[in-house]
Amino acid sequence: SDKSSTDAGSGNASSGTAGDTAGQAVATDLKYPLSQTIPTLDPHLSLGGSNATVVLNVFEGLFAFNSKYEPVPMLAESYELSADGKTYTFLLRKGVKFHNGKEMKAEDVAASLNRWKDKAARAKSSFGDSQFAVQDDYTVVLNLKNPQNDTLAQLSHVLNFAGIMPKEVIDSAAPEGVNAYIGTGPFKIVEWKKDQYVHVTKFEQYQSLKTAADGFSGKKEALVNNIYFTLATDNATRFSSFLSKDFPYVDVSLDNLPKVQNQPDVQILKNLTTDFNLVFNKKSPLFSNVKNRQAVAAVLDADQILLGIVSTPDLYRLNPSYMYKENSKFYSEAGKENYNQKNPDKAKQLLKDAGYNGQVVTLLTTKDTGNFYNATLMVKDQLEKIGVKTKIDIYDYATMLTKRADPNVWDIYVGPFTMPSTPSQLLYLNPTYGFADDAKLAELLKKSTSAIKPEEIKAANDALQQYQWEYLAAVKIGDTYSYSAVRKNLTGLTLFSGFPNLANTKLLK
Amino acid sequence: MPNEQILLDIQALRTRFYTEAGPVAAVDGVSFHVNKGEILGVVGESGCGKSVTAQSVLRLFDERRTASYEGRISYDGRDLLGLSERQMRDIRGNDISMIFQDPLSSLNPVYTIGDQIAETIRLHRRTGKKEAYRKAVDLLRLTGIPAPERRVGEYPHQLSGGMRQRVMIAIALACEPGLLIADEPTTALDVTIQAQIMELIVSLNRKLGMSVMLITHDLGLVAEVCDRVVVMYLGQVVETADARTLFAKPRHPYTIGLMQAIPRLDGDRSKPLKAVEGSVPSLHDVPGGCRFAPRCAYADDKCRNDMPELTGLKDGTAVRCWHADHIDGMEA
Amino acid sequence: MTVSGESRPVATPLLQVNGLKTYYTAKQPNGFRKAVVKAVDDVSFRIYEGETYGLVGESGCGKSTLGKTLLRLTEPTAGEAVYRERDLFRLSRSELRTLRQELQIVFQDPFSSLNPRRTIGKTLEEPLAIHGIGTPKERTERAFGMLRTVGLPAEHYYRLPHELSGGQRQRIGLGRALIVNPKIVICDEPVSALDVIIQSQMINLMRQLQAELKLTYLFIAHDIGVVRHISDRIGVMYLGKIVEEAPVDSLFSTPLHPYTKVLLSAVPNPDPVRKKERIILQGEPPSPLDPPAGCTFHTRCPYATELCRNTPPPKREAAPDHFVACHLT
Amino acid sequence: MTEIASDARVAERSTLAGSQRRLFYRRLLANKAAMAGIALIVLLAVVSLFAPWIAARDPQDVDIVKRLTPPSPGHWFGTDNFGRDVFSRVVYGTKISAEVGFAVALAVSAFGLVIGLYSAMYKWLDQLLMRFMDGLYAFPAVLLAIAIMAALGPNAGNLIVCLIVVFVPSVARVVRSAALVAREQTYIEAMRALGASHTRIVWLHIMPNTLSPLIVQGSFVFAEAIIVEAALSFLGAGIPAPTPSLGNLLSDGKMFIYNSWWMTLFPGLALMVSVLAMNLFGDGVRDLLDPHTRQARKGKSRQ
Amino acid sequence: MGTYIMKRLLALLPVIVIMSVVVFLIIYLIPGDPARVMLGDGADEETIRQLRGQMGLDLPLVEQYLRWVGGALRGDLGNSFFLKQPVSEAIAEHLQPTVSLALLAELVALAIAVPFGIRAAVRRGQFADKALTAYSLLGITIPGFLLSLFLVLLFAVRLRWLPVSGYAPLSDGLWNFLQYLILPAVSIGVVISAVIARIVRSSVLEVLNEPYVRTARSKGVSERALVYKHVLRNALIPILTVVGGTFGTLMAGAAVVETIFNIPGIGQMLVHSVERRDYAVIQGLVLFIAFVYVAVNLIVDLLYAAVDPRIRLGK
Ligand SMILES: Nc1ncnc2c1ncn2[C@@H]1O[C@H](COP(=O)(O)OP(=O)(O)OP(=O)(O)O)[C@@H](O)[C@H]1O
Ligand SMILES: Nc1ncnc2c1ncn2[C@@H]1O[C@H](COP(=O)(O)OP(=O)(O)OP(=O)(O)O)[C@@H](O)[C@H]1O
Ligand SMILES: [Mg+2]
Ligand SMILES: [Mg+2]
Repeated sequence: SDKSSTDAGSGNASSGTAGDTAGQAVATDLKYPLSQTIPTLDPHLSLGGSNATVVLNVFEGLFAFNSKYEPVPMLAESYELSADGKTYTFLLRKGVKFHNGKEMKAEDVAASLNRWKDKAARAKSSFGDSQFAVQDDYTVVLNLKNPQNDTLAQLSHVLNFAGIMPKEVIDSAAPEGVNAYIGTGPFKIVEWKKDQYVHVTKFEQYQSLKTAADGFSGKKEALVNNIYFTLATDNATRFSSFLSKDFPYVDVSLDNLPKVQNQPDVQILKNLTTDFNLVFNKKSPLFSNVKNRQAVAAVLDADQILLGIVSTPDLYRLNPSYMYKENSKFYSEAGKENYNQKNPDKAKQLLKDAGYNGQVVTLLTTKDTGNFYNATLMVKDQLEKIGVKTKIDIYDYATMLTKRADPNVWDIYVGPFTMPSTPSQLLYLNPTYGFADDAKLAELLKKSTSAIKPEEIKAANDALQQYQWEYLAAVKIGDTYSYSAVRKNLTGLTLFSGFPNLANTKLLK
Repeated sequence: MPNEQILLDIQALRTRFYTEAGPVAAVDGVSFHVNKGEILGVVGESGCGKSVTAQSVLRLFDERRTASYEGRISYDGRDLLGLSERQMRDIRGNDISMIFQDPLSSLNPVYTIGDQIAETIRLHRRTGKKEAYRKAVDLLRLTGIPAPERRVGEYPHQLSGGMRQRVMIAIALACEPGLLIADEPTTALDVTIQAQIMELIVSLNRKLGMSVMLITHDLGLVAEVCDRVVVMYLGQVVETADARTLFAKPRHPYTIGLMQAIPRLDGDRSKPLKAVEGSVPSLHDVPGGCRFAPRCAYADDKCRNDMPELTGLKDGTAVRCWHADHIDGMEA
Repeated sequence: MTVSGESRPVATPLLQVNGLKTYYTAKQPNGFRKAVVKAVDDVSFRIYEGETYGLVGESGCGKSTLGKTLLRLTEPTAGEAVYRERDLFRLSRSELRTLRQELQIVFQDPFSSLNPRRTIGKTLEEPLAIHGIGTPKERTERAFGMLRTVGLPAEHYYRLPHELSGGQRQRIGLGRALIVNPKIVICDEPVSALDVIIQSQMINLMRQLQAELKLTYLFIAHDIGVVRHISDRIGVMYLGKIVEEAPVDSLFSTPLHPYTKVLLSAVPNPDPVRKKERIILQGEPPSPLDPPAGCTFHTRCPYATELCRNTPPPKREAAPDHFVACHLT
Repeated sequence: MTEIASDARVAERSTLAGSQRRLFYRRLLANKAAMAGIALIVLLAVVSLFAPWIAARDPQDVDIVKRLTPPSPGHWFGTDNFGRDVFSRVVYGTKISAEVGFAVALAVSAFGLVIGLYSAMYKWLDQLLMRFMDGLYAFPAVLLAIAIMAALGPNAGNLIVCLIVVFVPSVARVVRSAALVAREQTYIEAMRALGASHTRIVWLHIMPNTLSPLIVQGSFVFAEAIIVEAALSFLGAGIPAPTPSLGNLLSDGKMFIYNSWWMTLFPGLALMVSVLAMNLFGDGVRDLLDPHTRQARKGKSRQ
Repeated sequence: MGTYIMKRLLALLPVIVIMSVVVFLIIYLIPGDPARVMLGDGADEETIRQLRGQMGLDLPLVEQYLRWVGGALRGDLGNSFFLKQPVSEAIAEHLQPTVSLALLAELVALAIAVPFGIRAAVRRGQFADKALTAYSLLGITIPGFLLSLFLVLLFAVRLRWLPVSGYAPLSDGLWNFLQYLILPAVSIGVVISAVIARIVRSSVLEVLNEPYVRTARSKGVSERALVYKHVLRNALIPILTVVGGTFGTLMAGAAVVETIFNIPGIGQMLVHSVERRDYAVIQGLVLFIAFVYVAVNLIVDLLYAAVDPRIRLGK
């Protein structure tokens, strides 16, 4: 809608290019805002948000996403997949140095990935007991029980990131995380002042790929010497700091947008950030009955809910698929007739059939972060319009997490989900998250990940999504964007689902 | 008539307070004078306006908000009511100083007594700190405080009541004032201490020639130390006289009542005390006519309707009573 | 005066106090050691029915403590107080409660001794309510009656204390004590706060009521003139001890203790012609925290000897009914 | 001296009491602050009682199409980001905040009164209770709020419990110190001399003396409870949304403060008015009670 | 004096015992699990269980408490899993910013409140008095975030006089240190000054009626010296009490302002620790706050004695 903003439908947004500024004086230090506290910098435990902002610039995996969510080799030179799709052989790049100066070898990779696989729920459910094994110094082998078409995506995904660390670090790790943060990325950690800032500095011995930079893949060159990831939890403070040129980048709320929108030295970026889903508690008395779930799906008006979340039509899009459109491998429109139905009559009928008689539906949410609450409020409103009694239980984030793990205290949870890239990463298809308990669903999920050929994948994925729209583990609501602002003297910044790739980023004076 | 002898001359002083229920004249047309070197006693029942008169002399009430003064107060020929606040400050503590009834609450609890004495000296005399302190010690010695060098550094609460009152006197004497107003200086003290303090005041009056206006309701005290006496009732002077004359022949019925109310050591115990009946009316509800009429045994219609003036008699006594001539105070 | 000193029958006393001691423990100013204030130290005396026993002494000598101890408002440290054959200090709570009707007190401060928020009527009725005497209507009647007795107009029933003058309040204080028909009234400086005219009214009233109601007073004051006027016998207190005790006339005609002499000479005489010789005491009263050894008065006594400094003087009967504790008499 | 209570004199009773009352009213009327406070409290009471009639719309009615519209005849105070009518939300928010404030002030006064009175009366109890109060006082309110809300469930009732715990220590202290002063008054000793029971002394004679500081402190707690609720709303531990408390409205408004100022301004004003009302009232009460005590003091200095 | 201080500190023991039990019970009551927070949304249940075991959360409550008390008695408040450092060390680190901020805020508050309150008292009922009423009401009601926002926009964004947020320790130079603290100190100071100014007003009014003020006036003391020398010092005790109280409250109560201005202080630490259920830190902080509270009271009492010679400690 506005010319100054760069629409990055792909989930990527970039500011300027690094090339056209040669000759200008550059700053050596950069301050980058963090909006939430960081519990840990252990990449395997990292949960997105502020963690990923730092972690993705310090650690690297065997693969990395490009802007189209395609896994591209990063620390892997190449890989081979056996014909049965069960054995992956990863060849590692040679001469890659850890921040401690040691060269990365297969033993490091195997140790890292085996630990990661145990820590990340999504990896565990994909790989089960399969182990990454050292074949020789530069070769790691993974033997799977079944084919897993999401293997590379899992290795690239930014949450519970499969970063490679030295074996010693892995071996000495405690349950609460590794004791040293040593990766292979273009920046190395100098100091982590808890709850204040993370100071990283250019890693001089970084071995960059020569391929073009794209998303988190390709060439990475540290163009600033120091980055201070600075915690500023207050919206207004972050924004004021941007206005006073303290931060060259900031997330911009709708309310703040006009203040930066037409500034000549500010570029507005629009990032695809999250998709919203309504998750049922399939063990709750009400929503163990699929009819009730269908009733909810029938009444939802996605436009209104999304508008309620972001307050402007510019910042959302409808999307019937559990995957982003950009994710060509898994995007599917199967079952879309059940999306955004806006059909109260049908809903009422379904409720009647299911024997609903005024039980209170508990909506679990938090106001601490994200737009959980806005979305929940809109859903509540729509449910009440068809005569469903509702109650919103708001807790702080920590309490909310614990409550959500308890099947007895909630019915519906509406929340944002960060960048699913394969169906196996959809938390709500997981029995622990919303307590889905359906053999067919599990079967279809398995099929969709074990298919190998693109047509098979497509067919399996269509079937999975079709069934989900009937089983309704969750209801997809839509995708949302957010604005951020970048000073034009900050060039080459790449944002991927809101996470910055600060390599190749240059700050002009 | 300008008189060499007169130090303080109060003419028709009227001090009004702004209260919630309207303005009240706590002092209403008071006239009397203090001669040089004399001790003048001001007596009267509680609430009759003794303290207000005294504080009006120094203009201690806040004229912006609390009170207004009318009439004339001249000190050594200067009209005090016409002075500016700054000029008035030079008078206070310097020409006229005052000591109050309650020695504990009248001293600032957070400063040493030395500080408080020295402060007065330095306000009115150009002296250094050390000098002022030395003077403070001298003053304490003068008032008979033992070991003044040690006491000077102590705080009021460390002293007994009698000593505190001595400190008050030392402060008052700091600048050798011409007039000392002592507002019930011994009421809060024990009889034995009371005697010590009065002894001190009298000796200072003798030694320094300083005039004293002694406010009290203890007629016994007045009889012992005062040269002349002013008797007040409900904001007015009802009688002024030479002390001997007053005690020998009180004229005003109120003065008579006052004298009879005191249990004398030589009085007859078997008879009840002679007490004036009733109590002082409120200032908001002042009787027309003679103010004492409602409680007066001699009152007639004239008394109830017309206010008598303070009239001078031959022996220098002045009385505010229609029946002054035919009342013999000691008859009762 | 109902019963004069001389015509007193040899009857048993109404109240007999023997060896009463009341000590307070106070923290010492500088440290943590507890110090003992001997506020009342071995005091014995008797009060006979219908008489007024006056107690004088300077501030802090223990007069109020003595009064309060008799009423058990302060617990005694030792001694006994026999009232109608019962030791007041050994009564149980409930016995004490009933006996309280017979022993009442009037306080010095007319301003803080009445609850500023309760009307006069309520204040007067309260003692009756506490002891469950009469119906509410009867209590109201008695309150009106008591107002009349103490010489106040009935309209005062509806007033609050701050609407009364000091003298009027003190009458209420007296009324509150009298409404339960006490035998003994302890008057703790009931007129000290009043000015002379009101004071004389009050003294007259108290004497009149004593005659009408057959009261016995323990009258505490520091003004020896007042005490003389109302008392039959007088005790002079100094630093927790009674130093001299005698019928009024005897005490005034022949004071024996030096302190009594000082007290008598300190009273100003309203007669400018007959100025009298004053004994002016030097020095300050000693602290009860640290009383002098020997005779407690020796530090200020003009006649003190070595004996006085070392040995506490015993109490002895110098003349009939005239007791004194001094080595020099 | 022994006048007889004639009927005429007794009849003065009504006129006397009447003139007393008239004097009180005169003083009250002359006290502009107290009058303004009372007027505002009446306004608050009216708003609270008649909220459903004053607010034309349901404060929770979402109309997303009309979101963030500025004040207009249809929506006097504009709408919020969900298209809810800000006027209705402010009306209900004021009602709820006032209710919370009132409930807290009342309960805190009651607890504070009992605790304060009895710790002033008994030394051993004093040690126990005051140490406990010290602990509570030092306890961080945020932690307490999150704990209570999370443990007992997020609702207004539990928030009130939390605020009560937060404020009881300060009120108990005020009552205690007033009671300690009262306890030393001679008339309390007089009551003991008369054989009055402790209960009688505490409740009939000491308690009334603590009332005026208690009222002042209570009105302060009322105001402070509203403010603390607002602060807790920022941390997500206030009255749980979507219930429109003033705190919730303010924390919603913060997100849109530049462009939709009405979302902050009106609840902010409502907050100020509520707090102002109680502060003025408290000050007024103190002033009203003041002349009385001053009179008594002046009298005393006369002795 | 020394014994007095010891005694006061000993009196702290029961408070601490009560607080520690209460805080343990509360932690037991609050849902939420540090392991889950640390490991996040996508965490594996097995890992969560392991981590809980590591954190000692699977032990019975009483045992957890006794362990902790055992440590605390030896001066060991435990370690934070999130901060990866001993709790006492973490508290020490966050102390300087908070104490500096609190001191500066009190300074700002006093600088406003004392002259203002005195003027209002002396000019009772006149303009200054009414202005004070208005000011204090505004100060009490204005939401802290609004004031901070306004100050930041004006002084940091528009005028560029001061940085928006952050903190520099005193070792970085005085101006560096101050520039970060000025705005937050003003935001807090204004609110506190509203409270203090009222106390100043009322206690000065009270003292103005004292007889010794009349004595001073009768000595010829000027109005100014009267108020600043004779009245203020006597009026100081209630003022000190309030200052001490607000100072104690600021220890944990400045969380909002600390967050807005990004000051790594105790308040922010507490909020973060509660958010992520960092039990060791919460317990340590609560104890610490109680201690500070008592210490501040003690200091206030010592100041009482310094201000007023009548007050003797130990009584
Ligand atoms: N500031 C004031 N405002 C209003 N009325 C006052 C003020 N000061 C004194 N009064 C009134 O003026 C009258 C005279 O008071 P004053 O203090 O002069 O009496 P007094 O003769 O000194 O009595 P006492 O012997 O009790 O000291 C009293 O009725 C008193 O109430
Ligand atoms: N509760 C108490 N605790 C400690 N010491 C006390 C207590 N009450 C009184 N005292 C001390 O006991 C001594 C006697 O006090 P008391 O009040 O009996 O004296 P008093 O003769 O009535 O004096 P006054 O004439 O001033 O009323 C004084 O030194 C006083 O300080
Ligand atoms: Mg006077
Ligand atoms: Mg006494």
